[in-house]
Order: sequence, then structure tokens, then C-alpha cells
Amino acid sequence: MTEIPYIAAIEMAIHGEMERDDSVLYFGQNIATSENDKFLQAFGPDRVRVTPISETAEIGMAVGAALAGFRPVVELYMAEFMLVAMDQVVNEAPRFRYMTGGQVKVPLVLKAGYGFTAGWSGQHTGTIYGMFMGVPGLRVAIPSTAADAKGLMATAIRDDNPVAYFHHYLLTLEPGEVPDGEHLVPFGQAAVRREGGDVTIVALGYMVGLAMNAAERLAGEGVQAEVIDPRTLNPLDLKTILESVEKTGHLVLVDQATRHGSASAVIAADVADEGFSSLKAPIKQVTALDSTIPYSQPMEEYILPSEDKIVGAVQQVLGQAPVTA
Amino acid sequence: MTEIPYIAAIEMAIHGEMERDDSVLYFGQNIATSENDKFLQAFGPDRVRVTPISETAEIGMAVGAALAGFRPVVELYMAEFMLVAMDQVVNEAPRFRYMTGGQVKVPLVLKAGYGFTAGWSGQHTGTIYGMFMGVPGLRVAIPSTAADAKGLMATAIRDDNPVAYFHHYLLTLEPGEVPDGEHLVPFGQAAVRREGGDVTIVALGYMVGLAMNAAERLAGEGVQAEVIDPRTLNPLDLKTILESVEKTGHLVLVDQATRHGSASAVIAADVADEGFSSLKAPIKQVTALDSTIPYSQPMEEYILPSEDKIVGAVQQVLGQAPVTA
Amino acid sequence: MKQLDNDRLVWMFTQMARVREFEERVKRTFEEHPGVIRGHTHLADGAEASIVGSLATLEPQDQLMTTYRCHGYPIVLGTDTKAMMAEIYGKKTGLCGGYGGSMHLTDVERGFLGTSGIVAQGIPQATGAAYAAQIRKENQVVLCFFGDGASKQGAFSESLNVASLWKLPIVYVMENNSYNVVTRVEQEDANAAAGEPLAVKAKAFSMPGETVDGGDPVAVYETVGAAVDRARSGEGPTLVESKVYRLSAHGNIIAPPGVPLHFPEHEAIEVFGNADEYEAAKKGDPVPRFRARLVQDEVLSAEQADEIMQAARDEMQAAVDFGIESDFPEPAEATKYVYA
Amino acid sequence: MKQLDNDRLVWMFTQMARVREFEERVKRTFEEHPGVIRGHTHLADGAEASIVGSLATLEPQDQLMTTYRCHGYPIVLGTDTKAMMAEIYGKKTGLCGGYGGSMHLTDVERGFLGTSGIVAQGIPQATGAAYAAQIRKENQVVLCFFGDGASKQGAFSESLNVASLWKLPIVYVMENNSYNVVTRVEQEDANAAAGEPLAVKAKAFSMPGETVDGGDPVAVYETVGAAVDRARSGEGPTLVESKVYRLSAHGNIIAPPGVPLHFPEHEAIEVFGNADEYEAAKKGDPVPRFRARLVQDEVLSAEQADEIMQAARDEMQAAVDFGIESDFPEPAEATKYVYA
Ligand SMILES: Cc1ncc(C[n+]2csc(CCOP(=O)(O)OP(=O)(O)O)c2C)c(N)n1
Ligand SMILES: Cc1ncc(C[n+]2csc(CCOP(=O)(O)OP(=O)(O)O)c2C)c(N)n1
Ligand SMILES: [Mg+2]
Ligand SMILES: [Mg+2]
Repeated sequence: MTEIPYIAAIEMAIHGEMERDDSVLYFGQNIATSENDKFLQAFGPDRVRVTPISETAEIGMAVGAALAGFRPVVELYMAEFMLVAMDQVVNEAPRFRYMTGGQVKVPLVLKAGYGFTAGWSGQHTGTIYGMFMGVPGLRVAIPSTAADAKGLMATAIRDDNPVAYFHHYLLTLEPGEVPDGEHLVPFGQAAVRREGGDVTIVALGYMVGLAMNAAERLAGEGVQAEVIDPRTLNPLDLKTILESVEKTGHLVLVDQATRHGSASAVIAADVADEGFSSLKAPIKQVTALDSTIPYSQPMEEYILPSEDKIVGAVQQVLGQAPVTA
Repeated sequence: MTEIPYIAAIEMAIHGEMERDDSVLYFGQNIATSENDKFLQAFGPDRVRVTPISETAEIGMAVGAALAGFRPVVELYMAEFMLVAMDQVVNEAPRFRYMTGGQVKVPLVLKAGYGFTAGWSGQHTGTIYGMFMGVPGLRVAIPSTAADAKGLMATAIRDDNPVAYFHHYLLTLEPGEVPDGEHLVPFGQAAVRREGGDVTIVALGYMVGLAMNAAERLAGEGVQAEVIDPRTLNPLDLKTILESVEKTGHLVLVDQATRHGSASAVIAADVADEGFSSLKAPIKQVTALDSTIPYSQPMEEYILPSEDKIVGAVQQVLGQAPVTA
Repeated sequence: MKQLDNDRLVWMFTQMARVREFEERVKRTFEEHPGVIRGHTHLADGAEASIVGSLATLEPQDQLMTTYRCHGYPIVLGTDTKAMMAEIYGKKTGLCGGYGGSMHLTDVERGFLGTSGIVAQGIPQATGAAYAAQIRKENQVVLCFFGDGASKQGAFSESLNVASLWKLPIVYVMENNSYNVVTRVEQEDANAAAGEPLAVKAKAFSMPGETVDGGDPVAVYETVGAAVDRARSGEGPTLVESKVYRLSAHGNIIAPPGVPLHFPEHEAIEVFGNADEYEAAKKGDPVPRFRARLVQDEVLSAEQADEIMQAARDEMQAAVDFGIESDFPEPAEATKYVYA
Repeated sequence: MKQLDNDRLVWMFTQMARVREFEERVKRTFEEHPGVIRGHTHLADGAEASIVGSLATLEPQDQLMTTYRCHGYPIVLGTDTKAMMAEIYGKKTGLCGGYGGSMHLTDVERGFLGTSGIVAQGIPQATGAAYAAQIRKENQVVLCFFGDGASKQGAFSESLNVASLWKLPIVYVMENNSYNVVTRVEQEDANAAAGEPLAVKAKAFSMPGETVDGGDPVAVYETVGAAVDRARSGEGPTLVESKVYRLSAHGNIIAPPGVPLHFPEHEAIEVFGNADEYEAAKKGDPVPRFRARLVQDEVLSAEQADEIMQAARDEMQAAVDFGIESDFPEPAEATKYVYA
């Protein structure tokens, strides 16, 4: 175990997989432009390349290189930049295997940061994993800790399917204990971050930290919250969530996305079907308000989920607070 | 009232709005390439233009023309073709008004067909309105009848926000009674297609027809289903749905999209929150299976929602059928 | 580039005949077996010389990617035409098990990595395969086929820039058939509107651009062959504009179930009322044109040519029969290949 | 194109001075008022001559769109610099009410229709505004600004093809500052790698392409002016490559809250260790260069030039004060402009 920042854990995983497997490539914009780059030094310009600002070419080339037997990791910086190349992500990479009747596989990783709600304003702050979650053939990972950042990236690179790997910008420098050497976090296995019998809080990505803080505050009021971090949205570990709800009878979901564009809604709908009989109260979602993210800090804060809003939602489902829609 | 096909109703609305308002433009691929084109003849080459296969330019130009005071309608044919220009749809058109502090508006309509499950295979059959539903600033319409096709298109063109207008390919030639002259269907007003007290079926787009047939079959078994067609996903008329669920206590949603990429999940989540106390049984969704759409007909049918599956889901929520997940 | 000896010329003619006959049988299926072909089908008739001339330049280790208009290439590569027809008929014996259909024929073993039905999206994919080829260092070249329309899609220019910058071993073959569905190239392309060849686009990427008569398989072989040699020797990519004329409409009509599908007349006639253009193209049909040349040059006798045509007819009759007689896949197999 | 008389030259220098001073004050804000500017801020220092020379060609009815590197243009158009600074500080008195911030300055009344923070996406938008101008027939021209990097994005080529095909009244001004963040243009552009100017890209669209010294406002005025004249007379678009050098880093450092933001050294030094390049660029700084020329040509005296600089300093001090003193918007106003 070593304590390193979240972003270093991601890089460690890419580095480790590149050492392990010659077929792993790493390319994208604004990486490895100088000779001092450590990836370039370690793996050379065949496997590590800076690309032009051409996401469609970048992701399309990743598809082609994957079809031809490689395992590309594409550095995209911000998740929204995938939007200019969305067809490759949604309608190409995850479909080739299927349409060819299993003749090919398309192992690639799209590394994309999201949710940079630090004054990045309307076009760079989106939490858009919800758009990818339901795409058949595409895996979606959303690490919330440095250890998972490493373990999910390593698993993503070894997975034979295309993976959209979303790291949260506000976690970039967040330190955490990370296992040394090989560390794989399996896809489809949620982490129970905190146990509790009164309410289940399913929190996504960066929201896990907020939910943990809210849970501590609630504990001070005698409410024991179980905090679940699904870690991957596809596959989704619904089982762990259902088991928790069976125990607690109450569910609050926390997602930085806007409500109708959230992944939390999709999870809530699954629980409203398969976990209905466990539920003692409405399923509440704490999400961003239905708005583009504003630049100015007080307005930005108003739009986003917060510890207060999580505590409020828990109190609501437990009948401890007046219900205000 | 005149009986005309769904597609003719859409064209009638565009034609009518172009007559009414000189600022309405109509452009896109493979339209108006010959002098015989009726839009070209009526409105001339300034307002009606064929474009190259360049969706990013097409939609981006629509944004620019809208900023400059026009109301473009972009012919996109298949909804998936928007994916190559997704940034313009998701991160540009709906954000400009907001980011400029209300200085501009971006009235435009993206006319896109979806769900062509008639052997169009993996890349042309998607039901992807779920990706757009949660985008703040973007309106989403999904007409299921010829009359609504006309009325929602007219409203879309007059709306001051960008609108993604999704018409279903399998409805193209479906005839329906359409009001003559001006006909506007307001956004955010669901249609109750059939009244019933036992179960609420919320069906989206083409699924409305399947749901109506299923409801007829259920009526034969003594089950009265209320069938609701939301008509627009943003704004969503949750009120009508909640009122119905309050009456029936049971909810089934039908969506041609895959489950985790569906709009029905988002609606289900809203009901699991705001309508929880009305619910007597789990909320069931009838959606496509989590798969790319195959070419071969027997496999295609296996993946898609059907009347049988709707009837089965209703029987399940009413406790009349064995629950098999 | 190897010289084309007589055997090779006969081989080229044979492949052209096979592609033509396959496409004829696909088209006839709409009448002879209505309802068997679903969705959208795009034919290569008229482009045979371009396809065969291009693929004749390849070595066994080479690879290619194409568009949805994809029937011709695997035939030339040696893919079983029975499996191809069965795929187009949606049968479990199909090349892709009935999962893909007409638009997505793929034969990875023969280097045909697949297609995209989304215009131009295969261009970056082929470019990625060329990147893979470059770093694998096994002397591979990738051919990337696409239409004139596709060159108006951003994916085209993004890819050609990278390929030129990285000197990737790839040849971009633009099959310019003067149409994008019902749009004529002058209506959508600034070069065409200005009277320039589309190959001029290569200049934007500091890359060579060539225009060739795509109705002449030998000319195509020479032009693409020079580009392949260039690519193989590490000098980078070339854009080849191959001028062809498709002899069928863009695809079968687009209609919901219930309406019988068929191929309408070519857009020159149907949309533009320009039968002359179409008739002129018919007169230049590359298959009889190449046959006449080979017969005149005494590479083939008329009888041998007829035998080749007859063999193609027999082969494709067998393909149709096989496709019709094959079974559909099991419905529940539908979720089999969603994930690897 | 009008001749530049002395008044106009002085006006141009004044605008360059104002832009420079504004950017200096934005940059200093990171030290003087830490935490006030959030997110990502991109400066135009080094591009003043290009901006002013370009905008000097416009008539009142004309319009423009730019990238996130957008501070310079509205200053020249006459937008209140107080409102601009307040926007960058996130205040309710800001040009966009605090909704947009540094990357999205917009002043519709002055023809500045907005910006996109997504590379190259403003190019089709400006092209659409030019389509609107063409059919409105009020003699308008649209200027579209973007970076060298943006020309590698599909949106660029898709747009230029349509504009040329439709002969739209637009001028594409590529500000080639040789960098896309930390990537040098030769590392990402096939033309640059081949030693060709980026203006050669215009050939792919059968459109004129010009390269101009973007450090010389008069040269820019003449080149862009000729293109504007051409556009206004209905002859269609032009691509102008304006060679500039940005004198600051791409933007302030990218870091989560808690880490104080600032502008690092220019990438030439920070990433490539090439201080010589940067020093040479500094020597060619367009603001003192133009000042020297005007003084030498006796268009201005040194004292007058100093006065202009001082006035710019005073104006921008007032802008900073105004921005600092202004209030934040009410939080609940945040949902106000989601829908029209
Ligand atoms: C991005 C996208 N836009 C539109 C379409 C619809 N479409 C299918 S084929 C086609 C024409 C393509 O023309 P061209 O590239 O010249 O190829 P051709 O069919 O002539 O061989 C179009 C517009 C599509 N498949 N993808
Ligand atoms: C589609 C997209 N990809 C990547 C980015 C990140 N990005 C922001 S500015 C920039 C550099 C653009 O370079 P250039 O076009 O030369 O403009 P400059 O900043 O040099 O003025 C990049 C890569 C983005 N905003 N949008
Ligand atoms: Mg074509
Ligand atoms: Mg630049």
C-alpha cells in the first residue's frame, strides 16, 4: 500500500498494464509531446503518441487498432469531448462484435474526466455517464477512490469490451491508499463503503465522498446509513443494492448528473421493480437541478448536490423532515 | 379532419409553418435535390436546401442561423446520424441561451427518425431519445399518431428552444385523422389514449400502438388498462401519470429502448419517488433486451417489446401471473 | 507492383463476373423471394473494376475496411458466397450468423475487418488498423474504401491528417459514383461544384491525390498499386479517387414492413429525369468493357469468357439456393455476442 | 476596403493597447485576488494585432463568432470592459450575468453572437450565421475565428466545404499560434509537418487560402479586408491563416479547488525548454512593434502613445475595481435561463 493521488493511481494502472502487455497502446491529445514524458520514455513512440484534436479519428482509430489486435487506451481529458465522436463510442465500438457474429472483439478504454464543477461553466462540467450506461456492449466504470481508480483501470484494459472509464476531476489530487503491484477491481461488484441498517445511500463517483460525510452527520443524529458505491454502471451490481434495501427499507440515490439525465434514475427504476417489496418509503434522488452548470460559484453550488441535500433527503425518506417537492 | 399518413402530417406541419413564418428554414441531406421538390417550389432555394453529408456542419449551422434570428428545421433521417454531431445537440444548442445569460435563443428543430426495426440491423435501429431527455435546455417530442405528428411539429417550430423531434420509422405510412389548418399540440401535455382503472400503462412513441392492442386483449380478460402517451419527454407531464397511478395503483412502462438506456426508467424513477404511496405493486418496464438489434427477423423479434410481453407484465403487476425476472 | 500476366487478367475478369452476378442475384431476390431480404441493401454493380483492380494489389497479410456497400470485396478475397448470401437472407449459416446482414459483411480471416453503416466512420477505423500495421511491422498495408459523399464528413479529414502526419501504410480509395443517395456530387461538394477533381482534397493533408478511371481494372490496379507500394515502403498514405458509376439505385426502397421492397430505377432517371446519363453509363459498363478488351487482346476467347460468366451464374445460383434453404437462427441466440 | 487613415491607425493602436492591458489585468487577478477567477481562462496577449486588424474591416451590421479565447474581440467592438471583467469574476453585473464566465463572453448587440468552449464547434455555427446573412440580404459578413488546432477537427472541413459550395459571406480567420495547449503544430498537423502553410487546407474546398503575419495589424487588415470584400460581393469565403504567437501559456493551470490557480510559463519554456523561441516572440511583440511603427511614421508621438497606454491602464483598473466590488448573483437565479 502506498498513498498516492487518484490521478497517479490511474497512471500507475496504465503504466503497469503497458509493462505487462505489449498490445496496450496509449494515445490522445496533449500527452507525450516532449521527450521527458515518462510513458514515452518507457514505451516509445510506437505505443505512446500524441494525436491531433480529432476525437473522431482518435476513437475511430482505437476501434480499428482494437479490431487489428491491440488494446488502445485513449486519453480524452474531458468526457464532453467524446460528444464530437459519439458515434464511435455508442454506435461503432460496442457494435462490431455483435454485428460480425462474434468474429471480432473491440478492447479499448476511453479515459475521460467528468464533472469539473470548479467554475468550468456550461460545456466542461457535465456528468454524462448516464448517456453511456445503457449502451449494449459498452462497459462503464466510475471510480471514486484512488485504489479503485487503479483497479478499475487495470480491469478495463484487460476487458475484451470497449470501456468508458470516467474519472472525476475534483478527485484528481485526492490521495488514497493504493495496493502496490497488480490490483484488479472486478467489474460489476459494488463496494459497501459504510454499513448501516436505516437507509441505503447509493452514491456515484465523486458523490460517494459527499454521501460518506452526510452519513457521518446522520450517525450523529442516530441514523445509520449504508453507503454503496456501484463502481461500475455497466455491469451494474444490482444485487448488492437490493440486499441493502431489503435490510434498510429506504433508498436515497446521489448523482451529480441532472435528474432526468442521471444514472441514479435508472438504478432507482430497477429497485422500484425488483426491490419494491422491501421499500418502506419513496425512493429519493439527490441530483443536480435540471440546468446547465453556471460559472458563478453561488449559482453553481445551488445547482449541485450537497451534503445538506443528502441529509435532507434521508430525513425525508425516514419521515423525519417535512416533505417538500 | 383528413386522413393522411404520419409522415405526410409531419410535412404538412413544416409546410404550414414555413408559409406562416418566413424565418423558418428547412435543410438537410437528400431533400430538395430536384426542381420538382414541393418545398423548393413553394419556398425557394434560400429557405430550402440540400446539404452535404455533414451533420456537424448541418446542426452547427442550424445553431448559428438560429442565433442569427432564423428557425431552422434540420432533416436528419435517422436519429443515429445525430451521434456524429452530438456535441452540437447536447453541448451547444441547449447551452447558448444559458451561458450568455439569456442574451440569445436557439429555436431549431432536429427531425430524426428512430427505431427502424425492420431489418436495419445494428446501427440504424436505435431508440435513443433517452440520451436527449435529460439534457437541460433541449425539448424532446415523440409523436405516436399522425395528428400529434403534425401538432407537435408545429409547436416545435414555434418553440424558442432547440427541439429534438423523434418520429418512429414504423409509423411512417400509418394513416390517421389529422386536423386541417393550424393544429398545435402543447408540449408537456400527455394524452390519455384509453381510460381504465386497473393498471396504468405509460407507452412511448410507437409503443403506444402495441400498448393499445395489449389493453384490448386485457379488457377481454376483464382488466381495464389506462394507456398514457406522454407525447413529449421534456417537458414531461408527470402529473397525468401520477394521477393515473393514484387511481390504478399499478404501473407498467413500455419503451422500445434497451432497459438501461430507456426513458421509461427515468419516468419510473419519478413515480417511485412522487407516486410511491399510490403504488400497490412493483413498477414493471417492458423494454428491448440489453442488446444491439440483430438483422435476422426471429432474433430481432426476440429482443423487442411485444404485445405479449406487455400483457405479461400487466398480469405480473396485478399478481395474475408467476413472477419471473 | 507485380506485372499483370494473362492469368492474372483472367482472374480479374473472373472476379468482376462473380461480383456482378452476385449483385444481380441479390437484386433478383427481391422479386423471386419477396420478404427474404429486409432492411437496406446496397449493390456494387458498376464498381467491379474498381474493387477488383484495388484488391488485386494486396498481399495476403494486408487488410481492408469498407462501407455498407460491401458485397464485392469479400467475393474477391475468396469468402464463401454461400455464407454471404445466407447472411443477406438473415440465416444462421450466414457469414455473420445473421447478426449483421447486408451492410456488415466481415471476414476477419481474410483481412476484411468490417464495415460501418454510418457514413465515413470506417475511415478512422481503417486508419487505426493502419496504425496497428505500422507498429506491428509485418509489412502490412490497409485499404480503406468509402464513397464520394463520405469525404464531406469530418471523420474523413481528421483521419487523413493523422495518416499523413504519421506516414501510415494506408491507401484511401474514394469510390466516386457522383451520387450520395439522391444528391449529385456537384450539389454537395465544393470541388465538384468548382469543376475540380475530388482528389484535390489530398492537398489539405500534404498527401498525394490521384484520380483514376474506376471502370478500368488495369488502370485502378496501377494507380492503387503505386499507392500500395508507397505505403508499404513507409512513405505514407495516398488518396485515390476512383471514378465509377453505380448501375443500380443507391439501395432498395426504404419502407416499413408490409410494403414490398425492391430496387427503384437509378436516381439519374428517377429523380433527375436524365436517362441519357444512365444510358451512357450503361454503355461503359466495366464488365463487358473488360471482357471485350481481353477478347480483343486475345487473353481470352469469347467461349472462355462465356464459361467464366456461366460459372459465376452457377456459383451464385448455388448461393441463393443455400441461403433460401438454410434455417433461421434461434431467437434466444440474439443476446449471444453483446459482450465478449 | 477603406484606406487606413491616421485616425484609424491610432484607433487600432488604442484597441491593441486596451486588449493587452485587459489581459494583463486578468492575469494579475490570479495573484492580486486569488480565488476570484475560477475554471479556465485563456488570454489573447500576442494576438492583438490579428484581432484588431480583422475587426477593423467590419461594418456595423457584420457579425462574428470566436472560441473560448474570446476577451479581445468585444473590447474592440466597444463592449463595456467593466461588464466583461465582472463576468470573468462571476458577478451579477457581468456581461452574461455570471452564467458564462471567461470562455463565453457574448455581446449580441454588437454582433458578437457567442463562443463555444468545444474546439471548432463555433465554426459551423458561424457558418450558419453566414447562411442567415446570405438569405437576409442585408450586406452582412461574418468573421469566424478559431485556432490552428481547431483545423484538425471535422467541424472545420465540413463547414468550409458548405461555405464554399454555397458561396457564403464569411471569412475564416485561423489564428495559428503554433500550439494546441502543449502540442506543437508540427506534432499534429500534416501541412506543418511537411513544411507547408496551414492555409493550404483551403484547396480542399476550392477556396482561396492566405497566410498573413498576424503580428502586423495593417497586413491583417489588408488580407482580411480583401476577403471581407470578396465575401460581401457574393464571391464566397476565404481562409486566412494569421500567424500569431501567444505570449502567455494556453490558460491558467487546471486544478481542483484548493489549489491556487495561476498562469504557468509558456509551453515553449515549460514543456519544451526552448526559451529562445519564447524570447524571440517577445521581441516581436505586436504591441510595442506597432507603437514603434506609428511613432516612427509620425502618426503618433511617444507622449501620445504613452497617454493611450495610460488610458488603457486606467480603464482596466476601473474594470477590476468594478468586478471586485460587484455582487454575486442570487443562487436561486441559477435556473433562470435554462429554457426560453
Ligand atoms: C452519418 C450518416 N449520415 C447519413 C447517412 C445516410 N446515408 C447512408 S448511405 C448515404 C450516401 C453516402 O454516399 P457516398 O459516400 O457517396 O457512398 P455511396 O452510397 O454513393 O457508395 C447516406 C447519406 C449515414 N448512414 N450516416
Ligand atoms: C473537442 C475538444 N477537444 C479538446 C478540447 C480541449 N482543448 C481546449 S483548447 C484546446 C487547444 C486548441 O488549440 P487551438 O485550436 O490551436 O487554439 P488555441 O488555444 O491555440 O488558441 C484543446 C485541445 C476541447 N475544448 N474540445
Ligand atoms: Mg457516392
Ligand atoms: Mg493554437
